[in-house]
Amino acid sequence: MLTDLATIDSLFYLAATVAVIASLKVVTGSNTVHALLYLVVSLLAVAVCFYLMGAPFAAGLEVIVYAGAILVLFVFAVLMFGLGKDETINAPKSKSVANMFGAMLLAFALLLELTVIINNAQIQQTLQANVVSSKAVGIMLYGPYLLAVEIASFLLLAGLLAGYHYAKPDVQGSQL
Amino acid sequence: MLLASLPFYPLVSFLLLILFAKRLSWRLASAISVGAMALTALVSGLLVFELSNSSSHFISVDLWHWFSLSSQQRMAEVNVSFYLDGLSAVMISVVSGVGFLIHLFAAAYMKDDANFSRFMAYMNLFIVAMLILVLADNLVLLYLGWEGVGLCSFLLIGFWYQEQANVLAARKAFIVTRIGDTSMAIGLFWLFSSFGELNITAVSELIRGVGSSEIGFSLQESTDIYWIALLLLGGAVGKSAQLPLQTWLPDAMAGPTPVSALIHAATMVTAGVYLIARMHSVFLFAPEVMNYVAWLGAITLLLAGLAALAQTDIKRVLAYSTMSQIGYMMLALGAGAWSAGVFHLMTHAFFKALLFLTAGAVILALHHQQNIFKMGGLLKRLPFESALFVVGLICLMALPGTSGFFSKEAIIAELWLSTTAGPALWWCAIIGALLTSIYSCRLFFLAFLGNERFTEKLHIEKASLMRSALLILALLSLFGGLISLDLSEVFFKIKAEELISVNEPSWLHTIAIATPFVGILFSWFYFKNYRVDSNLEDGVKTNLTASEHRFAIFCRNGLGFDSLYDVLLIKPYQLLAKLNRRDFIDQTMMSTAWYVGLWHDVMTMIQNGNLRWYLAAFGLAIMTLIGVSIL
Amino acid sequence: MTTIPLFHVLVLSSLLFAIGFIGVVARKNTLFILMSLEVMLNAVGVAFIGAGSAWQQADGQVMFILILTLAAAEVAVGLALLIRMQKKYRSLDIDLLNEMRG
Amino acid sequence: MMPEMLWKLLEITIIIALLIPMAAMLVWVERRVIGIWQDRHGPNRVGPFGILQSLADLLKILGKEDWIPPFSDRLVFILAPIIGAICVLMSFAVVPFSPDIGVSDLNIGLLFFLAMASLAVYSVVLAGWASNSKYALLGGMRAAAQTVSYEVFMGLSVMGVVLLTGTFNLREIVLAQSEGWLIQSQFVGFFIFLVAGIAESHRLPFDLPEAETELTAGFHTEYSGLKFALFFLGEYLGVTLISAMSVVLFFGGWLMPEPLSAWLPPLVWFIIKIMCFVMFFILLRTSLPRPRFDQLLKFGWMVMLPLALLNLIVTALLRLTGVL
Repeated sequence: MLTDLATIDSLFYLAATVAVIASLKVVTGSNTVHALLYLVVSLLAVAVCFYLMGAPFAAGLEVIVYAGAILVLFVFAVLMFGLGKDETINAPKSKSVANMFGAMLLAFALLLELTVIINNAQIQQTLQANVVSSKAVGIMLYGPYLLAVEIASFLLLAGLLAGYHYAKPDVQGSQL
Repeated sequence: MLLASLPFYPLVSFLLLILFAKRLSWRLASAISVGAMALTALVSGLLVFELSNSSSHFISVDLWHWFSLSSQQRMAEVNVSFYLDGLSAVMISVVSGVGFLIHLFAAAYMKDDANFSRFMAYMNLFIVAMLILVLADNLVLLYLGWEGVGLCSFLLIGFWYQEQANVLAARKAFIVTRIGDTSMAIGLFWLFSSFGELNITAVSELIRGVGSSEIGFSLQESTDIYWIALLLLGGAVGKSAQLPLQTWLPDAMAGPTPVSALIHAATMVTAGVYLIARMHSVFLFAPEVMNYVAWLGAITLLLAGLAALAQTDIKRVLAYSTMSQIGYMMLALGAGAWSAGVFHLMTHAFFKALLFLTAGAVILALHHQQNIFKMGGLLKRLPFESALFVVGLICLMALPGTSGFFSKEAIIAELWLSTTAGPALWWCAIIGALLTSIYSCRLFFLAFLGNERFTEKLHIEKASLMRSALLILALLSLFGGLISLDLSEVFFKIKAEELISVNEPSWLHTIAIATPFVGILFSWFYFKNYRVDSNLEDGVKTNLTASEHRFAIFCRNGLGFDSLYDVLLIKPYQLLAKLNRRDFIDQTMMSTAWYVGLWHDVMTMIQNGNLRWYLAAFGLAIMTLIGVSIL
Repeated sequence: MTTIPLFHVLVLSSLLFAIGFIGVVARKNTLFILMSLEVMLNAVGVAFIGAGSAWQQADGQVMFILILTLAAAEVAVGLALLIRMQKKYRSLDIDLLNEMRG
Repeated sequence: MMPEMLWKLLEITIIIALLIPMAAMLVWVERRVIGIWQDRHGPNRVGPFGILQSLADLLKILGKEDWIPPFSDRLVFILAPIIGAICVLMSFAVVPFSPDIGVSDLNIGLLFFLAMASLAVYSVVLAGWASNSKYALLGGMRAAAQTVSYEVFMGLSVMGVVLLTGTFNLREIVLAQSEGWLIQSQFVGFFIFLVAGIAESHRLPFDLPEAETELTAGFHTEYSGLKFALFFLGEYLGVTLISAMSVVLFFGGWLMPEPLSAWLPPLVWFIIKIMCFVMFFILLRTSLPRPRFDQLLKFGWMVMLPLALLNLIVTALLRLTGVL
């Protein structure tokens, strides 16, 4: 079986690298659908990381909900409403790094600071492959986090209503 | 209790009219206001009757405790309480009686005005303030009424506030009278700090007591009294439009004519006379000030008469005439002829109100034409109004038998022998009377005789309401002199009059009676071209114009007082204000404004509506926060 | 047992977060901004799961589930708004939506 | 350690080697069965009973030009069929074929299956988009809407099974049915799962994304050659997968009641059960008309969702009260 320590570690780092590269491609890409695909790849890589970190349930959710539903929604919207079409018109004229320089500087500073903080915290823990069972998650969800679950459900309801309201065609308008 | 209720009828009417202003119909609004005035007049009549029948010579009522001026309990109390004696009885009968008639007239006169209710409400409020002024038993309450009438005067002069001239006139009246009021307020402070009392009766008794006693006043006290009297005189001068502060009154004629009649002829402007008469105890012990009062009155009398001679506006003639008649009253007061002054106040109220109201009727008939050079020949066209106007004028000129004759002769008679006046002032009064008759004749000739110099068709109002008011006033003017005023109980004499060795010359009375006739005779010939119907000559209308002589223009402009004040006061003040514009405090204020403006600009720049900018700022902020926490 | 230190997981999370941040700030296309937001949310999820795993607590996964619901709602509303925007402006340029400036 | 890994690799290879020909054979089986059902012969020329028909088809497809339309998005166009095939094949990793055979004994096997099913939609959607043709695009969009909708009910319907067995591990789910198949209590869940499964694998009557009467061939209109074969493979593997999952989840997997279980090895029983379901799918194709797209979605959200929720609630209640 694949219980070799080195294998798991290297798998994790591989997945992490894939995730980072794919995310970079998402951010820098100009083709909407390609970017979405890279995003899917990034999410899958993160899901692998989750699995390797001992959270298989979260990994499953990541793939099913994130990659399988939320991003499909993205793709669907892009296809149906032609959202991908205007990139060529409104994208920054120069695709050079200079265009993103300010943001990159900011992000780099942020990253540096975060790393320094995390480093200063002297975290000694290593991840444990012991699976945190989905049962424990469920007990948590319907125990101490019950209120949060209710709020999340309201949030989803709000999202549903808002999505319906904004996306429906104007009744009094000429379209439809 | 009847006394206490007196100011409340117009007050209630005022509140009703102000609250329901435009929702009231003309009929209802006039019924409320005129009804309230009728009630007031009735009640004051009852009160005067009661006073004359009662054994004591005053009625007083204490309504409620207002405040105490002294820190000790129940010391120098200022209460809302009313005090009615002979002097205030005269005043309330004038205020409520003439006020009622003018209300009656005004209800008809202002019928078509859009803000009729507001007008009547102000009029009622004025009556309230005037009654408080007159009935107050202490000087603080009197001052309240004093400022109240000033406020109403301001509101009513500026009643047609859409016209710039009216607003300016209202502002001028307010500011100029404010100077007098300030002086009066200082006088009140001084009075309180010297004598520790503001109740009129108490003050009077205190001063009389000390003054009549063997010891007399100390040097300090007599100086105090001198200054107090002078400061109070300042207040009176402001309110009554006497010499240095007279400039507001002619401009105040911009207000509606009933206002001119009520406030600027019959009642409010005589408040200064009332104040001096009321505080006569103080003045008696300041003979120098009495002398000033007399001279002030005399000079005002002459100058105003001179100015009236050159006016072209019918209401301004009457306004200067009012000024000069109040000069008479001041002269009387200064000469110690208290009763005569107050008597003249009353008769003057009658005939001046009549003159103003009649002039108003004429102006209305001529479609708001006020220039007498554009009138003429109205005797034939408006016989009723002309007759009433003549009645008013002969009273003003003091032809024998009229009310003006009685009061004016009473004044003139006392002048020669008065200790604070004398022959010089007597001659002033005679010359004043001469001037009065000359400008009266000029006015009459110009307006009512000669050829018609107006083109529009006359607008003849036959409102019985107006006419009945005018008729009653005319009767009062003619026969008001028969009312015998005995105010000797009110006015205090220092000591039994010494027999004056010098007897007055025998020709005095003859001259005094003859003077108006001399004036009329003079005018009859001098103003011939005003009088004769020049239409007949060649059938061509010769247009009469006012004299363009420099002196005439100088007189017409109020003897240059306005320009004098402009140079002396307004220009320097404006210069100072201009210089003071960028002083330290202003700069501080402006720097605050600049600072706020600066931040406004910065915030506007930040709020550029660009989402990515916001996000970047957000990220920068987080970065800074984390950076700070690391360091 | 693995020997992956939590530190590395948190660095991965920060890295993803920073990348997402770059995308949100630098991109003009609103669709890309939304996608970058997803990357950022995901980065937070990584941190939660990593911590939960390090301490063997289920709370991390609970938080991740909540983030998931948040993302779902956000995408629903965001995409609907995007469609509206496309209809109105014929473009997805976020800089066009600067009418609310001060 | 190494032999263990080698053995695993061998197992994976054998499974794939069996599955792909099986899927290929299904093409012949389907055509043949439909032919018989419709009172005609079907393919019967190549080999005995035409059994080599699939081989011939394969040769023909391999011999065709692998054309990539110049107006398409090349990368995505190539990627799309691969994604589809991989997703389905990956799903088989968690299917327990028999007590000993099965690639992975994953503790979230059921979730893995659902995850792969939801990823499979990318294949269709991306194919539709990359083709840059309106038929393909419409097919792709239909596939997206249909799959996302029915995925929800599929997930909800199997939750009843998870409730009763208490695990996501498919092997344990099978073992939990030794006392009795879950179809006894979960027939509603099974019905929903079956319908959702048909919709997920775009089989008739729910083949709206490739409805040939409306969209020519839907999302794979522009595809040809090997890539087309991959789609075909994916579809038939999908059918097999849904059948296998139905068997695993509701019909006891390799398990059989006492006397029957001894007659044949478990793997054979499992395959027989799968075959029954495949037959059922094929016959379904021949016998049902195709609904309109809006009817499909309406049916999903109006009927299936409440039904799935009701099933879940009732199961939970019965579980709580100890009936099940």
